[in-house]
Amino acid sequence: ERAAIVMPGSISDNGWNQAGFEGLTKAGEALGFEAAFSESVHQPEQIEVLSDYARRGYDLVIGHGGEFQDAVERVAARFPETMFMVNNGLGTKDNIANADFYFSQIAYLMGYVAGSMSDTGTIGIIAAQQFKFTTDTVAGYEAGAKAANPEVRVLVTWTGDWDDIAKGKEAALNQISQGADVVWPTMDSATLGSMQAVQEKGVYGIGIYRDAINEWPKILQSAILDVRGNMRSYLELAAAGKLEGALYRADMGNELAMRIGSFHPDIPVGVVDEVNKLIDAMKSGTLVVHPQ
Amino acid sequence: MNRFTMQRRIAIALLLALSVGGVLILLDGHNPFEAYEVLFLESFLNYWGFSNTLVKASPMLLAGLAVIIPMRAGVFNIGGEGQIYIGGLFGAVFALAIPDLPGLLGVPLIFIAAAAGGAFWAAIPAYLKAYRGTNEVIVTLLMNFIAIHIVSYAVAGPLLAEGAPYPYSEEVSEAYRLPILIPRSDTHVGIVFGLAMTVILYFWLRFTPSGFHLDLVGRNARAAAYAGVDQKKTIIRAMLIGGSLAGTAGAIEVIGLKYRLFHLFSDGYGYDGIVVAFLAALNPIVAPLTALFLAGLSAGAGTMQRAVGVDSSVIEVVEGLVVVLVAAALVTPQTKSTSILKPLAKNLRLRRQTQRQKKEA
Amino acid sequence: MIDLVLLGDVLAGTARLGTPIAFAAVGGVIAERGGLYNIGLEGQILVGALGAAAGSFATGSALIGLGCGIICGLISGLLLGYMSIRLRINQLVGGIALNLLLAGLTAFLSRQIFGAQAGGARVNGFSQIDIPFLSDLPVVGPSLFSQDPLFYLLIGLAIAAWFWLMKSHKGLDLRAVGENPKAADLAGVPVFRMQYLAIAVSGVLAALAGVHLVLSQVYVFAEGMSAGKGFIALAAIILGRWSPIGAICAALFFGFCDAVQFKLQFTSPEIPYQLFLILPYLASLIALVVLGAKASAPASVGLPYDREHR
Amino acid sequence: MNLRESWEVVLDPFLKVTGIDKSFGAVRALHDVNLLASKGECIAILGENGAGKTTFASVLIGLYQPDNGEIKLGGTPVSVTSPAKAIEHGIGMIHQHFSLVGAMNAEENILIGLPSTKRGAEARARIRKLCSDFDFNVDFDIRVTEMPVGMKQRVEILKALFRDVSILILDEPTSVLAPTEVTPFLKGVRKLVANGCLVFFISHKLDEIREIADRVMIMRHGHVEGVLPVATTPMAQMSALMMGDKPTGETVETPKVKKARNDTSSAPDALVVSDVCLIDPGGAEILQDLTLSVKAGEILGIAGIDGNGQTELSEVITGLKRQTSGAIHLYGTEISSASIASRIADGIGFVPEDRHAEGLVLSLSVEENIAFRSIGEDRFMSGGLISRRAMHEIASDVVAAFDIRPPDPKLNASALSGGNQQKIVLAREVARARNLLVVVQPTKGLDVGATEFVQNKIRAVAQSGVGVLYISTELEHVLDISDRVAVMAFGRITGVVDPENTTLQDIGLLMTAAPEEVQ
Ligand SMILES: Nc1ncnc2c1ncn2[C@@H]1O[C@H](COP(=O)(O)OP(=O)(O)OP(=O)(O)O)[C@@H](O)[C@H]1O
Ligand SMILES: Nc1ncnc2c1ncn2[C@@H]1O[C@H](COP(=O)(O)OP(=O)(O)OP(=O)(O)O)[C@@H](O)[C@H]1O
Ligand SMILES: [Mg+2]
Ligand SMILES: [Mg+2]
Repeated sequence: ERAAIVMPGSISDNGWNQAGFEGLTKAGEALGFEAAFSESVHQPEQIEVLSDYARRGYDLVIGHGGEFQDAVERVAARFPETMFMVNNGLGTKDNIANADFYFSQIAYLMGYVAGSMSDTGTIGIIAAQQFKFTTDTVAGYEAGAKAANPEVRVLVTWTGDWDDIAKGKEAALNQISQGADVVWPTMDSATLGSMQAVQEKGVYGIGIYRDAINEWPKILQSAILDVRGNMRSYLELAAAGKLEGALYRADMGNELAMRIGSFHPDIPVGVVDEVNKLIDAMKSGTLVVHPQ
Repeated sequence: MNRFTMQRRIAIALLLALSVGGVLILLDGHNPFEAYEVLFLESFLNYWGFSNTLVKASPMLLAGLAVIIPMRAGVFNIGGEGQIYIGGLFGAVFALAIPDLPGLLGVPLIFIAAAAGGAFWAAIPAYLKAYRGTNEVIVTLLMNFIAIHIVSYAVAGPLLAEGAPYPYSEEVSEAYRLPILIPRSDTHVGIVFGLAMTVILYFWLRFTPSGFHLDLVGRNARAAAYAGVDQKKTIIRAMLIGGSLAGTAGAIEVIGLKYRLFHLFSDGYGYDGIVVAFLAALNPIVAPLTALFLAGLSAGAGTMQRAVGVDSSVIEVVEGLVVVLVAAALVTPQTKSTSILKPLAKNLRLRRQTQRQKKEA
Repeated sequence: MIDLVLLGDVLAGTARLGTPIAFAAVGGVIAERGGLYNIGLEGQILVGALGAAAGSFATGSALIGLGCGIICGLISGLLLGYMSIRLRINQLVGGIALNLLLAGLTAFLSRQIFGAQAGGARVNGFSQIDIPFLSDLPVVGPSLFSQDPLFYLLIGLAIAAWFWLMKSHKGLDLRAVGENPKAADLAGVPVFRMQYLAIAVSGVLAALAGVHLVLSQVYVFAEGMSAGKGFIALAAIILGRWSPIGAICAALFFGFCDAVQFKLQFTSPEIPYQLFLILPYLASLIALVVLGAKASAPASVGLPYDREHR
Repeated sequence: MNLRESWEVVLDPFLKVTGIDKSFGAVRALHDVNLLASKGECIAILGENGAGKTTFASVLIGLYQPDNGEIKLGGTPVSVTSPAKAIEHGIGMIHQHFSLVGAMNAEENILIGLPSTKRGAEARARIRKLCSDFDFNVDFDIRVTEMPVGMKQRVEILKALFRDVSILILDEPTSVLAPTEVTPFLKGVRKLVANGCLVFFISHKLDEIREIADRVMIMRHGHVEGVLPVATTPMAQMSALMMGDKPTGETVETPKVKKARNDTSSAPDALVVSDVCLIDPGGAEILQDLTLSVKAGEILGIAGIDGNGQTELSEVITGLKRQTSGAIHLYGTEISSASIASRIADGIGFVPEDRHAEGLVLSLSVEENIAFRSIGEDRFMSGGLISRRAMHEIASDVVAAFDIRPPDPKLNASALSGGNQQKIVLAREVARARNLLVVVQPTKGLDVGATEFVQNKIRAVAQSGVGVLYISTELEHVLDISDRVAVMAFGRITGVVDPENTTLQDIGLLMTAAPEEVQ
């Protein structure tokens, strides 16, 4: 079995791309895949890069991000023998699988934690660019926060750049100066800048992709979108040749792929319990967060 | 500078670049020779590689021409990128707004729309330059960023495709998509359009009074005025032409390659155009060669990563080095003894002589 | 009252966002006054940033980081100088290629140096210095007088550079080189040495922009963290009319607009955010038109000088 | 053998130049140049356009690196790898084409490159003093770009003199100085020589050479034909050496066939300029209700000190500048507000003052330069397109006719010598002029033969019925060619005289007439 992943950004961005890269390589080693990757692949090259991997006989070609949806559909039609996968894609075909996250669900939990921990009644979220992933996340975050504290004010900042650290920091500082005492940066490299601001100003932050409290002490909770885990789960199928053109959706029901991180010691037990209740409700389907 | 020494310079330059890059590739744990074989052979001698090269070459060529023509009139258009975006936007909007014309009618109209878009975006710096003396470099540069954000807004807002997971527009209808040139590849006829433009512009500059006059303005504005050329009009004309060319490059990306308008659909082609233009010494007829070179380089770079697994950072270094050293090789010294080495050597010889004389005395 | 706080905020943001651009812009001014385009600013910012991060990472000393950053900038400057002065490569092609090269090189090296944690590696930097009394002033105090050392360095450099360029003899010679190298050459100015000097200084200043990003703002290196600041600097050079002080003002103006747009995003979330992101560029454009900055570039900037060509 | 003479003349050579060669591609600019020179002498360098004078000077000053040969100063070989080095060795030069920084003022231009110690306040004082010693009129408040050519020339001279030098090279220093300025300048140079300075004086003006040079070094096709004592050498021998075995018919000795004035009294007015005023942005009155007329077939000379509005007058007539008030008529039809292009179409030929700045496009080939102002005309077109062949053929003829060297129409104009560049402009405009020819400083930098040739061409144009406006600071040339001479001062015509019966004094008075006297 040979698998290749095509990423829009740099594999050392501490974010989405790094997660994807590690996801494939780690799982590859574990399951005895031959793994290949292309990083920083921009719009005009997508089709060629995907096709080329298919031509070179890779059994599974992964487009890492919704921006690959269109290119994958085009290429998949040409290579019916090859299995394609879009992380954060949309819709499926016989040889197009789609690994998606229920962003709003986990964002809801983050929002709930933030909302209940905010003294100022103002919290913030920072995103680079508006599209499904970010808009869902923001929506869930706001819903969760409101659930914890109906009066809460949620600041949203768009930086327009995933990797401009200075901008990331500036955005966070702005939210903090506006009274936000919990900030959730959801970019890639730029997240580091925001975390730096959180650290300096002594407010709370929220992590993404991995359990960030290990790196930044002031992290309340982390939205672990475990791209690795998620990929692992479908790569196992691929290894067994059982991967179909289906939607592999990661939600709170799928621990391996999507879960929350460790709670910050400052968080009172009460809140922890409520969060865990929410998770159960999500699993049991009694709590449905929109957009789905 | 006869051709032989010229070729030798290029050869030496490339060798230098590749050996430096080779070391990095080794450090990265790969076989430089394998990597280079891929870099240079796959992008030109391999069916798929070459088609990919052509795909990249067509926007680069048009972007290059979009720099050459204004530069010949003494206007430095680094706004190619922005003009590509606005051109693409106009083209896409037209294509999506009027989806059911026959291709033979629709495609030309889309090109015209795109050209109009690019020209409009270039007209602003052109006017400011011609009638207010505002520096065009800064205006075009700033307008690039603005254009990218405008398209970003368009595809994330009004043009966003139904439930798209990323900011992009609906597909343009089948009829409007550029015919494929090389079977089973994505190489569309855009390159042909680019070549046609190249030839037309070359002849225009060389064999028509208006073209000749445009060139005069760039070479010596006062002499041009003395020859009765209206500098303002010429500047505007040059920029409008440049803008339209870049605009069509945008259209080509949309209806030739992506079939949709995407956020960030041009990967810096406007800036590649600057390299294309100056490597071609601002001569349109040479631009296709330099565009092919640059396109092949970047296509080969991609293959290097896929076939050999060389780290993309290393690839960028190699690309940069190759461009620098090819540029160096292409520099033609205006006079024979531009090299400082000779005078320096002579300098030494003479110093020794004088010392000897001092001793004797 | 609340407005004053806001103003203070914005000023502080202006300083943070504007300083790196300002460093690079002053560098660009020096180079262009000497007749050389420095399109490589963007890449040189990265080099400075990596140098600073690596230096501080290895030794734990911000000062050594600063030193490394400066040295890297110097080398990249001389490299560009060699390309433009000796090899006579077209200075735009050379600069663009240098940016590509340095972007790759810094990424490669950072992966080698910081390994798996790549961008994650935090390094020691400078902490802000409060200027006695001044920093206690309302509004401007915290924003302008409790900055990091590099900010003050910038101000110092600005004045020094302006004085050197406009008032000193060597400055006059350099400007002569930028205007008409042959005339300068014939007057006995060692043209090529002056140009090497200018481009080297330019590289160092651009690198300082990167140093500032790493050692005074985010304390990590990340690939492509220059994020286009080098190109904004190019605009600032022109908006500042090829004067060091003008360039700094232009850079800070840009920073100011950027800082303001962040504020505006909160006040009117219904407006598409792209509009806010455009604001700094649009404002600079309008400023340019209003100020009517005529194209007064040094007469022979970008033209390689060949003694025997006439 | 002439060479040998000269070797004996020089007992203690201060400068020894041996076997200098310099080629540019195919062009052999210098070959085997030898010279001995001692302190305190003035050596004139005489030679046709393109003979290699400027190249030789450029080698001495370190601008060009010779292919072979060596230079010794006071017995020790020196390598002049750069002008900086030359200056270290005390070599200075005044350049044929000014090397000044346009964006800077006179003072800055003079101080550039000097060691800081020599730039203080006293330096500024010294500049002013130098200026008055040579009684030069230099405006220290304006930037060089705003200066008239003559003032630029003066700044260029001051720049060289200010660096106290032991060897001074003057490359056609007087080409645009007013007669009134030439004499004190030559005196000044003599003083330098007396103080032990070695001066090279490149000029095409034999009278000037006679006046100040001790010896004359005659160059031809890049070779030194001889170095002869000026006093004892007859003109005939000089020009013979200069022109080689060419028929010396065009030299100064041969008495000029007095031109047959064609009677233009009945001819129509080709050009009428009435009450033209020109006020520059600064508010200064450059032209003050200036009125003149040129009949078809007539040559109207305009004499005057440079910077009195002659240039602007020519530009107003040809449309490069727009007059503030007043009218201009060409053969009765008003062209006061016609565009440059339409005036070109009307067959107005124009030789502008500054060949480098506007007369030529140096980066274009000779043939393109011969065509660029007439490109639309049928002779350059075929089937609506520019015919490169026609261009080449026409150019080849012109190059032959005007003896432009090197005779290669494909060469870049920048590669040509000053005089040959001037010939290109003249050739183009003389061919263009169907109704009116306006020439400014036409003989600037032309060698003796070329001057006579050009003068004849202009006469021929006039004889063919074209009105000619001949503007020049070279009084002899003006008097020699004109049917009438109008003298300009302070932007007005201060008088019109008949060249036949007028004295230099009268004209001198008119030239310097203060504004109030002019009414
Ligand atoms: N034509 C040239 N192109 C590029 N660089 C040059 C050139 N000539 C000289 N240089 C470099 O610039 C340095 C300064 O040269 P410049 O001519 O300005 O002063 P210089 O005193 O002549 O130098 P040198 O002692 O080498 O002759 C030289 O040492 C050389 O390294
Ligand atoms: N830089 C150069 N490149 C090419 N050719 C040159 C260059 N400099 C001089 N030449 C050639 O060398 C020859 C001598 O030129 P030079 O300027 O010395 O003549 P000159 O004696 O000064 O003539 P003039 O009296 O017209 O000034 C000319 O044929 C000219 O074309
Ligand atoms: Mg000469
Ligand atoms: Mg001459």
